[in-house]
Amino acid sequence: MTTMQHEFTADRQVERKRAWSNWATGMLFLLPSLLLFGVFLFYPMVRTVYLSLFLTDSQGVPIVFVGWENFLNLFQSTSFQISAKATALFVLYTVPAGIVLATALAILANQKLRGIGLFRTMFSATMGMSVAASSVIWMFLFNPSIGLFNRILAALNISGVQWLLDPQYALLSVSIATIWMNTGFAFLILLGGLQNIDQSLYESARIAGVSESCKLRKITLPMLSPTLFFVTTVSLINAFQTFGQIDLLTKGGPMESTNVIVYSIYKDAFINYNVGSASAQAVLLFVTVLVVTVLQFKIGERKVHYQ
Amino acid sequence: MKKLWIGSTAMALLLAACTSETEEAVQTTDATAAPAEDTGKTEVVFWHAMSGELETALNTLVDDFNASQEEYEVEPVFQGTYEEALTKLNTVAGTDESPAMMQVFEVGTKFMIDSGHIQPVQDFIDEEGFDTSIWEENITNYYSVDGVQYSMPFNSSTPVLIYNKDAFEAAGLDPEKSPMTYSELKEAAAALTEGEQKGFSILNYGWFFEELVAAQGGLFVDAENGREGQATEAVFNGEEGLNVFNLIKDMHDEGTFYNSGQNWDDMRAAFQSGATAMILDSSAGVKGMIDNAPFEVGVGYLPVPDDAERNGVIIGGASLWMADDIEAEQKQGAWEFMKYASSAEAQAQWHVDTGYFAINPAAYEEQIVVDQWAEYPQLKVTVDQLKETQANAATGGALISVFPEARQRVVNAMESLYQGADPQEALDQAAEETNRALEVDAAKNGN
Amino acid sequence: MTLTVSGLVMVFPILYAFLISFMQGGEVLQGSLWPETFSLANYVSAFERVPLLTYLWNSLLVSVLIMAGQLILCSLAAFAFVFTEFKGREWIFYLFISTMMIPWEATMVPNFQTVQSLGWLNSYAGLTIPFFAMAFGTFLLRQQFKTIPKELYEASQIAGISKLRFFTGVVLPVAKTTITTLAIYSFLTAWNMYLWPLLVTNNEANRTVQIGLKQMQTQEIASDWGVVMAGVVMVILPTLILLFAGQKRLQEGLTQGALK
Amino acid sequence: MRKVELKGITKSYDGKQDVLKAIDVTVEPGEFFVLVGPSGCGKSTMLRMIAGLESITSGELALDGKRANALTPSERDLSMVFQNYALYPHLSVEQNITFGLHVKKVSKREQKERCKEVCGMLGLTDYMKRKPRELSGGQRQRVALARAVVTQAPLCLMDEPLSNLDAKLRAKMRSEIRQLQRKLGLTMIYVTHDQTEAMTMADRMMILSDGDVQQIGRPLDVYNNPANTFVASFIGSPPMNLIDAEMKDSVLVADGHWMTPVTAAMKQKIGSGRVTLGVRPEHISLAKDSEPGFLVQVANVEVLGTETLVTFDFGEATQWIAKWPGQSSVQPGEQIRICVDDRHLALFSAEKGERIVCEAAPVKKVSL
Repeated sequence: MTTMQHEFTADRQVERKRAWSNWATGMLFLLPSLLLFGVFLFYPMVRTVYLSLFLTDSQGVPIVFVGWENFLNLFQSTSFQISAKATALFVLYTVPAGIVLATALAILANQKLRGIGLFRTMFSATMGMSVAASSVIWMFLFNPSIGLFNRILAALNISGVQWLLDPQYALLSVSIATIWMNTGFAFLILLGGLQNIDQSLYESARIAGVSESCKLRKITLPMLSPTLFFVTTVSLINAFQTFGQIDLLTKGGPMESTNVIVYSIYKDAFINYNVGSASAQAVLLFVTVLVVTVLQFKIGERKVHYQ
Repeated sequence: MKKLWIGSTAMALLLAACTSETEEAVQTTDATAAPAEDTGKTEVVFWHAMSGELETALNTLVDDFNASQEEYEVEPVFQGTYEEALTKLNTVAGTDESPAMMQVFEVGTKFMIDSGHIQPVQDFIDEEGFDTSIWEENITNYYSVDGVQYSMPFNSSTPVLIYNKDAFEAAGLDPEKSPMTYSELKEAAAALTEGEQKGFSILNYGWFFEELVAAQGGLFVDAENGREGQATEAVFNGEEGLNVFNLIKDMHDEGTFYNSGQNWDDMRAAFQSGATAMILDSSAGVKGMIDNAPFEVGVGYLPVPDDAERNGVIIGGASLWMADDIEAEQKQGAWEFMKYASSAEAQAQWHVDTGYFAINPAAYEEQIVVDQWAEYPQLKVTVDQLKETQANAATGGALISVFPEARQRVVNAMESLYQGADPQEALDQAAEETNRALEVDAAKNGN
Repeated sequence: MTLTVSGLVMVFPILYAFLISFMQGGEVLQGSLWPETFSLANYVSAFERVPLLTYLWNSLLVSVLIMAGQLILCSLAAFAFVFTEFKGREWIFYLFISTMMIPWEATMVPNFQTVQSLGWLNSYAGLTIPFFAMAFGTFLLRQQFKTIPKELYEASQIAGISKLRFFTGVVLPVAKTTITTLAIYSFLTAWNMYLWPLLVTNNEANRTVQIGLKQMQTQEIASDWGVVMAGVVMVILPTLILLFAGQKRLQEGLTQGALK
Repeated sequence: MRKVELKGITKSYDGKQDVLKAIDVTVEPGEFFVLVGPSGCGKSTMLRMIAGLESITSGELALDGKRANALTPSERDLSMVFQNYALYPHLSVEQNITFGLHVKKVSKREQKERCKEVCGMLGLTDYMKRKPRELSGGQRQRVALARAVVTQAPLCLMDEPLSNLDAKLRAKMRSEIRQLQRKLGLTMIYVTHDQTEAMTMADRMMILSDGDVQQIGRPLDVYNNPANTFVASFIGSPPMNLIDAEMKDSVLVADGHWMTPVTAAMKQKIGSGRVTLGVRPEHISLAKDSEPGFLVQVANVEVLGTETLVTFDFGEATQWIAKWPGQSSVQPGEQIRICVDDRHLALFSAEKGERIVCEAAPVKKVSL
C-alpha cells in the first residue's frame, strides 16, 4: 500500500510539473501579446486613470491633485453633456443602420448569379478606403454650394441643406459618411456568415412553401445571428471610438453637435492641454464602452442561435 | 523546452527584421544628410505646418538659403497642422528629438513663451545689434512682449473683404468701392442677395471675430490683452464684440448672410460658385482666389461699425521660434536662417509665391513684387490695410495660453447665432467658458 | 436591378474621386461630374509636391510589418487560448478583450513617451511594434481555432507531435482562410493610420502616404482639389487593388466548407 | 501486443460526481476488447483515459504491467482512431498517414515504405495524393485506420470509428478491422454504442452504463447470460423482451393474468415477490395445436427474408417481439398462439434488475 501511495504522489508530482509546463507554454505563447498590451495599452490606461485625478501642465505632468474634481466638472459642464448626447446619438445612428445596410447588401450579393463577384467587390470596396481619403471625398459631396447632394436637391427643386454646417444635420451627415465607410467590412463578414448557412435549410423551406420574408426571418437571420452578434460588438466599440472623420469633416462642430467624446478627449488633450480633463473623459468613455459591451453580451448571447 | 525556444526565435527574428529595417532607414537618412556632414555643415532641423503649395514655396526658400552659404543646412520637416505640430513639439521639447527651429501659429505665442524651452531671438538681436526697424512694426508687435522679441515673424496674413465685382455690377453697386462700414456692408449684402446668391459670409473661425473686434479697438481679454500681465478675464463680450455678433445676427435674420461653416475650402467654394458675393478671407488666399474665380474679384478693408474709429488689423499667421536646449551652432544656424528669411529678396519671393505679407517692407520695392502688383492690384490693398494699422493693445492681439480653447468657445457662440441665439447671451456664455479655462490654467501654474 | 443600383451607389464616391482627379482647376469648383479631358497633370503635381513614392514604399513596408507581427502574435495568443490549458486562461482572455475598449486617443501621449524613451522615434520599430498585439485579431482567430475539431489536437498528441509543430503544421494551414482575412484587415488598417505615424516620425525618410495626403491639403489658401484627389487615388489604389485581388481568395475561403 | 490493466480507475470532473466508478478490468495482449454502452455512459472517457487524453482521478492504469497514469499520450506508444477520423484537412492522404512518424524517428525512406505497405493493405494506393475532402466516407475511414496502423503501435484504441458510415459499409469495415487486428496481432480497445459491432467483433466486451461496469465477458456468454436487465435489453437485436411478474403460489403472474408455472428450484431462488421476466425473441415460437399457448394479437410483421419479426401486444402497455426463422405469413391483426421454452426464461430481481441464476431445467415448453 505504501508503494501505491508512493507511486501516487509520484504521479501527482509529474502532473503538477506538467500543469506548470502547460502554464508556461501557454504564457509563452501569450507573452509577446501580453507584453505589448502591457506597455502600450494597460500602462497608458493606468496612467490615464491616475492623471484624471490631477491638473497637469501642458506636457501632461501632474501638478495639482484635485481628486474627483475633473469628473465633477465634467458632469456639470453642458459641453460634456452635449458630447455624451452626441456620442449616444452617433452610435444610435451608425450601428443599427450600418448593420441593416450591410446585411441587406450581403443578402443581395449572396445570390447565385453570373457576375455576382463584381457586385461583391463593389460592396466591399469601402473596406479599402482610408478614413482620410473617404473624408476628403465626402467633404466634397457634402459641400453646400458645389457638393453633389445639394445639386441633386436643387435639380429636384428642393432647397439645399447645410449638411455639415447645420447642427441639426451635421451629426446625421457624419453618420451617413461613417456608415458608408464601415459597410465594406461588415458586408464581407456577413457575406461569409451567410455562405456558411446550410443550404438544406432553404431547400426544406422551399418544399414547405414558405414565403421569402418568412425564410429571412425564420432561417437567414437566426442562422446569421452569431455573425451579426460579432459584427454588432465590433461596430459598437468602433462607433464609440470614431475619430478620423469627425476631425476631418466637422472638427466637432457646429455648436459641438458632432463633438463626440473621443474628439472631445483629443481636443482637450492636444489642443487645450487639459490632460486631466481629457483623462477623466477617457476613463468615462472606457467605462461606458465596457458597460455597453457587457450588456450587449448579456442580452445578445441569449438571442444568438449557435449552429 | 525546444519548442518554446523556436517560438521565441520567431519573435526575435521578427524583431530583428524591424530593427534592421530601422537601421537601414537611419542609414538612408544619414545618406541624405551625408553631403552636409562632408562639407562640415551644421544641420538645423526646421519643423513647419505648411502643406500644399505653401510647402513648395517654403522648400524653395530653404533651398535658396542652403545654397547661399556653406555653414548651415536647414532641413524642413512637415509636422501636420499647426495644432498637430505644436502637440508634437510639446512632447519632445527639451529632448534630443527637439527641432532647432519651429513654426508656431500666432495663438500659440503665449504658450511657447510659458513653455520654458525656447530661446528668445532678442538675445541675438542684441548681440549683433541687428536693426529690427526693417521689420514691419505691426507684425513684430504681435510677437514681442515687454519689449522682448521672442520669435521671428514669418508667414503673416490679415483678413480682408473679398467681393465679386461682377455681382456688384449686376446689383447696381460700384465694383470699385468696397463696403467700409457695417451699414454699407448690410446694404450691399441686401442688394446682392438674389436667388441662390447671398450677400455676405464669414467663416466660423475665431480669428475673424478677433479681427473684427480689434478693428474697432476692442480687446479680447483684460490686462491690455494680456500684455500688461496675466489675463484673468475675457472681455470680448463687451460692446465691440456685441457689434460683430449683432451684425451677423441681423444679416442672418435678413437672409443676406451665408453660413459657410468652419472649412476654408468650403467658404471659398461658396464664393467661387456664386453662393455668396462677399466673404472675409485671409490675405494669403487672395491670389489663388483671383486666379480661380470665374469672375472679377475685388479686395477691400475689414468693415467697422459706422461710428467706430478704424484701428486696423491684428497680424495672423505664424512665427519662427528657436529651441533653447540645442547646441550653440544650431542656434546660430537658425538665427542665420531667420535673418535670411527676413531679407528683402527672400521676403519678396515669399510674398509673391504665397500671398503672405513681407515682414520686411523693403520687399515691396523689389521688382518681382512690383510686377505682381501690376498684375494683381488687389494685393496692394492687403498691404495698405496693414500699413494703416495703429499699433496698440487691440491690434497687438491677445496673449493667453488657452487661446485655442477660447477660439472654440467663440466659434460655438457664432454657430449658435444661426440657431437663433441672443447675441449678448451667446457672447456672455463664451466669455464665461473662457474665464473658466483661464482659471484652470491659472490653477495649474499655481497663480 | 436593386443590385446594380446599390452597387453604383456604394462605389459612386470612389468613382467620383477618380473623375475629379483628372479635372482641371475650374472644373472642380463648378461641380462638373465628368472631366472635359482626362488630364494627368494633377498626378504629376501630386508626385512633385510630396515624395509620394517614398511614402508609398514606407506605407507598404509598415503595413506588411504590422500585418506580419499581428498575424504572428494574434495566432500565437489565440492558439494558447484554445489549445493549451492553464489556470487563469479565461481571465487573461477577458483582459485581452477589454483592451478593445480602451480609446486609442487616450493612450497616445504616454505611448509616444514610451516609444521616445525606447529610442524608436523615426524608426520602423516605433511605427509598427506598438500595433503588433491586437485583441480583435486574437478574438477572431480564437473563434476560428475553436472550430478546429479537438480530435486533430488529440491525434497529434498521441502521435507525439509538439505543440509548436501542431501549431505550424496543422492549426495555421487549417485556419488559412481566416488568417488571410485577418491579414487583409490588418494590412488595410495599418495602411490607413495617420496620427501615429505623424507623431513618431520627424522626417520624410520613413513617413507614410496618409501624411502625404494631408500634406497636399492646405488651410489658409485654397486647396487644389484636383491634386488632392489625385493624392486620394494614389492612397487608395494599392488598398483597392489588394482588396480586388484578395476578393476571390476571400470568397473562396468563405464558401469552402472544408471538412466540417 | 500489449496488456492493459485498469485497477479501480475512477474519473471525476468536479470532485463530487464520478463519471466512472472504480473500473477493474484487464485486457489481454492481442485481444479485441469492446467497450459498449449507450451514449454518455463513460466509455469514451475511459478510452481517453487509457490514451492519456484525460487524467485519471484515482486508481491505476498499467500497460504491460507498468504503471502508466502519468505518461503522456505519446509515451504510451499506442494509436487511436477517432469517430470523426481527425484527418488533417490540408494534408494529402500520404501526408496524413505519415504525419507524426518523424517523432518516432522513422527515416524518410521507411516512412514511404510503410505508407505504401499500409495503403496497399487498405486499398488506398490510388488515393495517396488526394485530400481528405476528395474521399468518400469509407475511404476517409480507411485513411484513419492506415494512420493508426502505420505507427506500428502495439495497442490501438478506436472511438466509434464506424458510426459515420452507412449500414452496408459498416458491416464491411467491421470485418476488415477485425481481420486487420488479427493479422497485425494488435491489442485493440474499441468503443461503440452499437451492440451489433460489439457482438460481431469482440473477443470480450464490457458493457458500461452510467459509469458502472454492468458485465464483462465473451459476446455469447453475455448474450446468453446477461448479468442484469440493462445488459439483457442492451445486447441483442431486437432486445430481450421483459415484463414485470409476481410470484403467486407456484406460478409467476405477469400483468395480472399471464401465468407461468416455475420449477421448485426457481421458486426457491425467487422467493416471493416481484421479479422481471425476460425472453429472447428467438425463443418465442408459435404454439402447435398440442402445446399450451397464449393468444395474442399481432401488431406488426417485418419479414426480413431469412427471418420474420412479429410484434404483438403483450399485456396492457407492453409490446413483445418474436423472431422466427423463415418467412412467416402471419398478418397484422391476426390472433396467434405463442409459447416459450421455459429453459430460456430469464429472471431478474425486481429492485436491482440483477440476474437470478437458476440451474438449467429440462426443456419444457410452457405457456406464459
